[in-house]
Amino acid sequence: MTTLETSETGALVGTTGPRRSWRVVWIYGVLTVAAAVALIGFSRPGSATFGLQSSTDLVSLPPLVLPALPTGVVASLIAAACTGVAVMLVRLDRRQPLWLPIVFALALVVGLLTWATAGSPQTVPLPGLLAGSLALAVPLIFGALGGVISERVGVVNVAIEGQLLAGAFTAAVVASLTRSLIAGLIAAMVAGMLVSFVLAAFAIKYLVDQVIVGVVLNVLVLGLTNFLYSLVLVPASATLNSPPQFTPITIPLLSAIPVIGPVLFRQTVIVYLMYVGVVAVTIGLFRTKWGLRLRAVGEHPQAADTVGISVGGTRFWNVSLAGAIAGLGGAYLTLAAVPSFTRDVTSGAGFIALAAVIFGQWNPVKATLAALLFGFASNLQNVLGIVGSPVPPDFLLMLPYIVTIFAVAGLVGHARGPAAAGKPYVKG
Amino acid sequence: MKLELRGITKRFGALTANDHIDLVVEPGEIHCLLGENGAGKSTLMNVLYGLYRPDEGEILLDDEVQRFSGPGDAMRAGIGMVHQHFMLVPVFTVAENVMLGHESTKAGGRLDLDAARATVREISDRFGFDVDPDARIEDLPVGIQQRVEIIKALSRDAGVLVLDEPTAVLTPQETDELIGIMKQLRDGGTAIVFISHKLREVREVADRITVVRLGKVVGQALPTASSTELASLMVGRAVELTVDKAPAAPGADALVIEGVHVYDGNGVPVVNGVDLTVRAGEILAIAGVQGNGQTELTEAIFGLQAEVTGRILLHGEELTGRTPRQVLDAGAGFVPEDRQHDGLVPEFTIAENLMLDRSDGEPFVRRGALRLKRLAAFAEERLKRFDIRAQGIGTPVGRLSGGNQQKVVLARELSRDLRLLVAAQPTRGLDVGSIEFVHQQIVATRDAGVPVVVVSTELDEVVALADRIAVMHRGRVVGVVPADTPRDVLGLMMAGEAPQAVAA
Amino acid sequence: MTFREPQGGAQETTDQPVPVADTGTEQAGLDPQQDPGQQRPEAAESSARRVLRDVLSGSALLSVLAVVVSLLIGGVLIAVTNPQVITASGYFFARPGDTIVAAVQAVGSAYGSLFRGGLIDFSAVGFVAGIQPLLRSLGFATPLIAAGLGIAIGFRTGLFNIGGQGQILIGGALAGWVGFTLPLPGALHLVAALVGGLVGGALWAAIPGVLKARTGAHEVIVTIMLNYIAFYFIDYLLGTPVLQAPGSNSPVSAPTPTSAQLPQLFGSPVNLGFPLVVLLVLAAAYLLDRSSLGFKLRAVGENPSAARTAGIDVKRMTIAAMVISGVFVGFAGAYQVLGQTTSGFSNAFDAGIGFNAITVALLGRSRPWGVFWAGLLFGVFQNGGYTMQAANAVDLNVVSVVQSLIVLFIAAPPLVRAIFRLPAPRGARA
Amino acid sequence: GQAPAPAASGSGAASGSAAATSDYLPCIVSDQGGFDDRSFNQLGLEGVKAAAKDLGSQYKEVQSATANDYASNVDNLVAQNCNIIVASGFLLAPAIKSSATKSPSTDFAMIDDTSIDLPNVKNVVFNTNEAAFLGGYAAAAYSKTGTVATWGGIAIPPVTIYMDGIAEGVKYYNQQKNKNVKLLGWNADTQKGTFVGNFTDQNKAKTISTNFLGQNADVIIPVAGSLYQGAGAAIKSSGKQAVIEGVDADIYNTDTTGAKDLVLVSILKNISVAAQDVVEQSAKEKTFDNTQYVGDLKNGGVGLSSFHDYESKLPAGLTDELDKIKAGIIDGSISVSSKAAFN
Ligand SMILES: Nc1ncnc2c1ncn2[C@@H]1O[C@H](COP(=O)(O)OP(=O)(O)OP(=O)(O)O)[C@@H](O)[C@H]1O
Ligand SMILES: Nc1ncnc2c1ncn2[C@@H]1O[C@H](COP(=O)(O)OP(=O)(O)OP(=O)(O)O)[C@@H](O)[C@H]1O
Ligand SMILES: [Mg+2]
Ligand SMILES: [Mg+2]
Repeated sequence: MTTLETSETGALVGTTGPRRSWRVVWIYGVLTVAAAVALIGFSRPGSATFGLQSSTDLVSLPPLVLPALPTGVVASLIAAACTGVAVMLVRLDRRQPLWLPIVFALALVVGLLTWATAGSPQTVPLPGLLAGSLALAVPLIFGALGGVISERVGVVNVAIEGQLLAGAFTAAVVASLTRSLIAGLIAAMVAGMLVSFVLAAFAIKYLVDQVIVGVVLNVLVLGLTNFLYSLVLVPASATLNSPPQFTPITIPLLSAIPVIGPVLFRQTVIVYLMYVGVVAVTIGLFRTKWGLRLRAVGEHPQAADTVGISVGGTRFWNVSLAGAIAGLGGAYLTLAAVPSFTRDVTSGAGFIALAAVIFGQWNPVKATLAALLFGFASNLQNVLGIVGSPVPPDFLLMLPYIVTIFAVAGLVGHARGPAAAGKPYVKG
Repeated sequence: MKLELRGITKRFGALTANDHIDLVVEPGEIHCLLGENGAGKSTLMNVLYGLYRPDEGEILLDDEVQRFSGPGDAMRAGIGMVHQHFMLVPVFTVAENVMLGHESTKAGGRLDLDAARATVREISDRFGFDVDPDARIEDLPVGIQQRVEIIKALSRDAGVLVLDEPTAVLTPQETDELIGIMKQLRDGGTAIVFISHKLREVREVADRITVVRLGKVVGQALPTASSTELASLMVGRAVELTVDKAPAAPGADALVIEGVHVYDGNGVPVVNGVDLTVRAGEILAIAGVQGNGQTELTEAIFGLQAEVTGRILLHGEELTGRTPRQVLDAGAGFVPEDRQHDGLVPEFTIAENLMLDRSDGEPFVRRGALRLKRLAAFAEERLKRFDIRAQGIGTPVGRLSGGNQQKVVLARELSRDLRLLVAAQPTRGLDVGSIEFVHQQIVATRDAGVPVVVVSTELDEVVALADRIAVMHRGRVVGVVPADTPRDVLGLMMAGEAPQAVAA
Repeated sequence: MTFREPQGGAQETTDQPVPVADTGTEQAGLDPQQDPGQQRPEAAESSARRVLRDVLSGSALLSVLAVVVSLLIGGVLIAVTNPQVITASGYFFARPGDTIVAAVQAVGSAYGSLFRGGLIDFSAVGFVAGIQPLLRSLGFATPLIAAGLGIAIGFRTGLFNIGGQGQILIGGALAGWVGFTLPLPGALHLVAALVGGLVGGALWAAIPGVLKARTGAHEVIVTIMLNYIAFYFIDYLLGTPVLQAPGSNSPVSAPTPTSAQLPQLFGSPVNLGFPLVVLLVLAAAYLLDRSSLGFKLRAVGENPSAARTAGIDVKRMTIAAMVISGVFVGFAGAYQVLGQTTSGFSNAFDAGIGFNAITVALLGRSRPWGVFWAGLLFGVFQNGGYTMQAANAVDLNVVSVVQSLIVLFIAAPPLVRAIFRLPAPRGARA
Repeated sequence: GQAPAPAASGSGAASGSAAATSDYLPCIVSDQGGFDDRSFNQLGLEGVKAAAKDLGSQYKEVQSATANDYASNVDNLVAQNCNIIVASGFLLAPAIKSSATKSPSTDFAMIDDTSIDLPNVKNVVFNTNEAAFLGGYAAAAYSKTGTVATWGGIAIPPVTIYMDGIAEGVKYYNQQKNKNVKLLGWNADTQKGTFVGNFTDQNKAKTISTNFLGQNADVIIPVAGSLYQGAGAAIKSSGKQAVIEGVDADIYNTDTTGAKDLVLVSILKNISVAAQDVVEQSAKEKTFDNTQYVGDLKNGGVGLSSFHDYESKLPAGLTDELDKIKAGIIDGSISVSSKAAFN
């Protein structure tokens, strides 16, 4: 017994059984074995070519040619090594560092890509793969930022889809009418905010279950935009649904960084706004008075109330802000991606964003990473389809969703949200 | 600062929680409010603090009438309050909690955490607290959390300080320290309103005492009044303050705990090799400062801890590795420490809560179906026998007062054929009348030949109930001593000194 | 110790001075027990006034008014997009009356069609013919009720099952597959297909349940993802001989064999699905209110840690709740294939029921009979909407707008009271 | 003005002309894509409208939002005493089948499906692969990079039949010219390719197109209704010299989103013409003729649109070659095939 006391934190290794979860290790193990079987056991002949250069790069990089079998072996070995490290860390009772799943995932992705495209005459354009991932992630990230703010202040936001859709619709109409992109952006924010107002008013003033309001708002906005699209926009699309479009702006030095430079820094204003948004929300939430109060209200509204913070007001305005941010995500769809609104143009992005919020553990940076992971998996599916993969399209289309489930079940596990999220606050 | 309340009336629907209450607290005075559960003390303080708007009456500070539209106004006017239920954000650090609501900022609205840390340190030093400004609240023991609440109130230079049952969760030492601080503040000219159910400390600290019953002031008393006098003034009848119990007639060893370790999520041992034996028909009280492994030990008995090693035997039957269900089925009854969190489902009715741990088979379930009539009859009987004050068995438990909630838990646990009873903090936050009742029930259980474990941080309770006392410190049993061990010895043991060393 | 009559307020509180109502679902919905009045003697009020006051603040009236407000707002949408109204508004300032008349006519006749198509057709000859629309509405209500019950059971256990779509798809497809491939005799065929549907829904719902219990993965994420996976999976199967109609090259299944179809009752538009769903309501009510399992599910939903302390296996209950939820939702899937789209289904036969069921469950306050009435209401609107579209050229989306507004307004009685300047219920807290 | 054009509002459902001279009532029901899909639903509606105008009759349109709506929408149109109901899309086939069985006096035109064999149902299908063959050939001929691409909304026969035709057209070009133009996004042998997974996600459509542009494709043929806008946007933001081909309608004429100048040509599926013909024919003739209509190059049911702005930029002789191929397909000397084709 005395020996057991010697260490405060972790010397009791192995003597009394496991205390940390082996779940991560299991996931690593299963994936490693699966990868080894596929990449080595069912190895395909030939090699895969990865393009590192996007057409407008200044420096030219030769494409990377990876032979399938050796790459499969190396990828499997790296995956096995990661699994080994994970086992060791669990036995040593240490925290799993963030780089481990990243290295692991990279090895698997490279292995998978090489396997799937081996022998294909097509090159896998890495910058294109990444740029597409980002493009698919942008509305998700805006939606997730809105979700994080809203839930952090204690209002469960199931209405992200509605906020995105309202933003997309309004941005298209207002920008078409005014011929001004800025007006479109502002209108999208206002529209997202209006959806939020309803959420906030019903949830905060009338104490209606926040999930009800969120679910219903999605239906309401979808119905309204469909209705207005058919009856108002389609007949007058030249005036009401032909907005100008944001053009990418190249940032001089940064965009010259190989591979990721053009991906990140040859983007439209909305995407730059998104970078700013992620940084600002992160700093704001954790470093400023605004964030402190916001989080206090979401964690313990009574405590906030007793120090003179207006719970209702804080919730109301921050939920509105969340709507405005999500609205920008909608504007991306109709002002940057494609210059027009079409029926249900969000196609469920809001729900994926909601998943990213939870997956990202209510942290803006992690939620952004979750959205990027989703975007990457989606675009990986696209690219695999393009370079010709042996998998039926329907199964490729499932890829991002399956990846998300694996990630959530395997790596994130139980996530604790803001303590008071979803609970209406009633003062005595 | 002088505080005066004039004719404060506060109604909740048909109920008048405060009925024309007058109260004057002079600067440099500690004024105690006494009253049974639900008398209206907290309500009055919430009115004072701007949380509730009074229906009638006015609040005066230094003879000026105040208009509070919210706690913000009250704080600005110089009122500080330590709430009955801590108002701290668990995931924030001490400094963040202290600065919340009056944050100092640097350029760009960024928090000036250094300033907040300095404030925390400055107040800590002034009163000899040992509080790390960067510790997260949820990692701190309640005693320290209590200090954070006080620091929070003081950081705003409160001229009137309200302490609503601040000692309910403190150890004797911590209570003594708090009393010292209150006296320090009083001597500095602060007007203090102090609410407590513990007559001993009220008499020790009060300059004046006001007793409230049924929302009305029923009398003033001086600290020189005896506990018995105060108690009967509060409740309106004579109260037995000491537990009337015959000497124990212990039988065979019933609960045997051998070399038990409990590890937390990080693999740190929180119970560290505990050996204990409880005999049938005896009460073993486990004393100790909150957070020294008592909670985990009781949870380990009931299969509620994930990582337990060692052996726990009940009448020779192995309990380790069993599920909570199996332990309950083995005849163990459990009064958990946090009744609202672990003991009750607040949204459920009294009746439903009374069958909560017998949701699987007889008597309330047959072939998968609830037997509601039988449950109703049972609940009615329990309601009467345990004197649970409620509209009926269909009342949601969340609407009951704390004392009545506790009675529901007891009524449930004591209605089975017990072979073991474990009661953790059975009277936390209860008034003297309720305490009397709960203690009687526990003693009656012992007298029926059941081995009883009572975990309490309350020395009064430990001394009143125990046949033997085990003191825990840092996950270990410091020693097992007879019930008549002097308080100061117990106090030292709670601080970790072995009994021989103490005796020597 | 004193005893004071506990107050039956709308919010339950713990013993904190600042109460927090934490089950929002309790706040809203079609429950007759809403806003229980409090027993404060109101000596000053005359009894007649009191009765009036009770009626005006009653929840039945509020629900009706909520529907009225929503229809009014929907009416605005109908009016402003009606060609006659637009024409008339062209000369609004010359003859404003025309615009108003046109608007009233447009909205009136649209809602006339809604009523005629969804509830009762007074122009039809005879009672039986008159209630045909209502009977047809029951057909649309059936899957909404079944799936709504499933979602509601999830809610009561503290789980948010957004996966109705996937569970309907998998359940329905399995029901269909059993129907196509197991040529059982007589009623057995139908029973087997139905069971297939329930099993399919249960299996698909079990995945998030098991993942949540084993790994803590949030059911909201997992169910959303499984919706997409189910959709693409069924899409894939519809392109293979497993589900695709033989000889067809469209991703549409063969018709459901007649013996596996839910039979029509007495030649009416109602099929066996409706009585079955009534049984499901009874089953759900029994489960939640009368059974030991339901008791444990609710305990876990309200306070998992107390449930655990009381010996209830929270993880098992989580899985059980999802599986049971999936069984109910799976019935909706089976109904779609065996009773609704019996002439062959495509990959979208879930028809949005998975999502609408969430609204239905919420509107019904997660109480079985509440869900029943909410589902019925939605069925009537949906069915009436078709007639409104065919007869009055009103876009179907108006119906979904009106439906969502109804949910919002019913959920917020104070708002409806404010709109109609109704008195607050007696004894409500100031 | 005069007859307040009902569809001036583009309404989800409208009834036509107040000044009706014929009491024949043609109706149309959309599938879940809705009438503003810039694709077959829209074309079907246009056909019905045109027929109604010719006949001097009213018409009715109802739109479906989910699969649950089909049967009710159809039944409601029957109840509105429609004489003929045009069903837009194979998804409606099951509903039409049961409704047509129940109401033998109502006639139906079932577009894109051949599964129903009833006296009052006329199947209207299109061998779009014949026209797509031309489109594929034109794309291959136009491409300067030697790479062309196609992608679809969802892998359903009305979509993949285009992709099959395109693949054959490209292959034919390579054979004829001894070139090696690559087609990305569809493999006719394995029937595997690139799909968005729905018909609504413009952002994904754009990303997919960007990927193809990254593979140097300079002709993109999106087979996904209004999602062609995503392809157009991808080309514009890439700044590359690439073009798109439209499908179903001539999107050069229908586009309002600024993608017009990118439209090389459109592969036409003349649903509107077919729908109009079927309606008018059945209105004029006393007996309903249920013989299947197969739109192909020969009867003009499918075809290639004009090259509009690109007329002048085409490789020399392309239009003649296309004419020759068209004749070859019509007379059978060039054989086309698709797993999704009818006949
Ligand atoms: N928010 C509320 N709504 C309705 N009634 C309330 C509310 N808060 C308190 N009450 C009523 O006011 C009475 C006084 O409650 P209060 O909390 O002030 O008692 P207390 O004297 O502080 O009791 P304790 O000693 O247990 O803290 C209670 O009996 C209760 O009925
Ligand atoms: N929101 C409420 N609505 C109706 N009655 C309530 C409400 N809150 C409390 N009560 C009633 O108030 C009485 C006392 O409640 P209170 O919360 O003040 O308990 P308490 O005596 O202070 O308990 P504790 O000492 O544990 O704090 C009980 O009779 C309870 O039924
Ligand atoms: Mg109190
Ligand atoms: Mg109290």
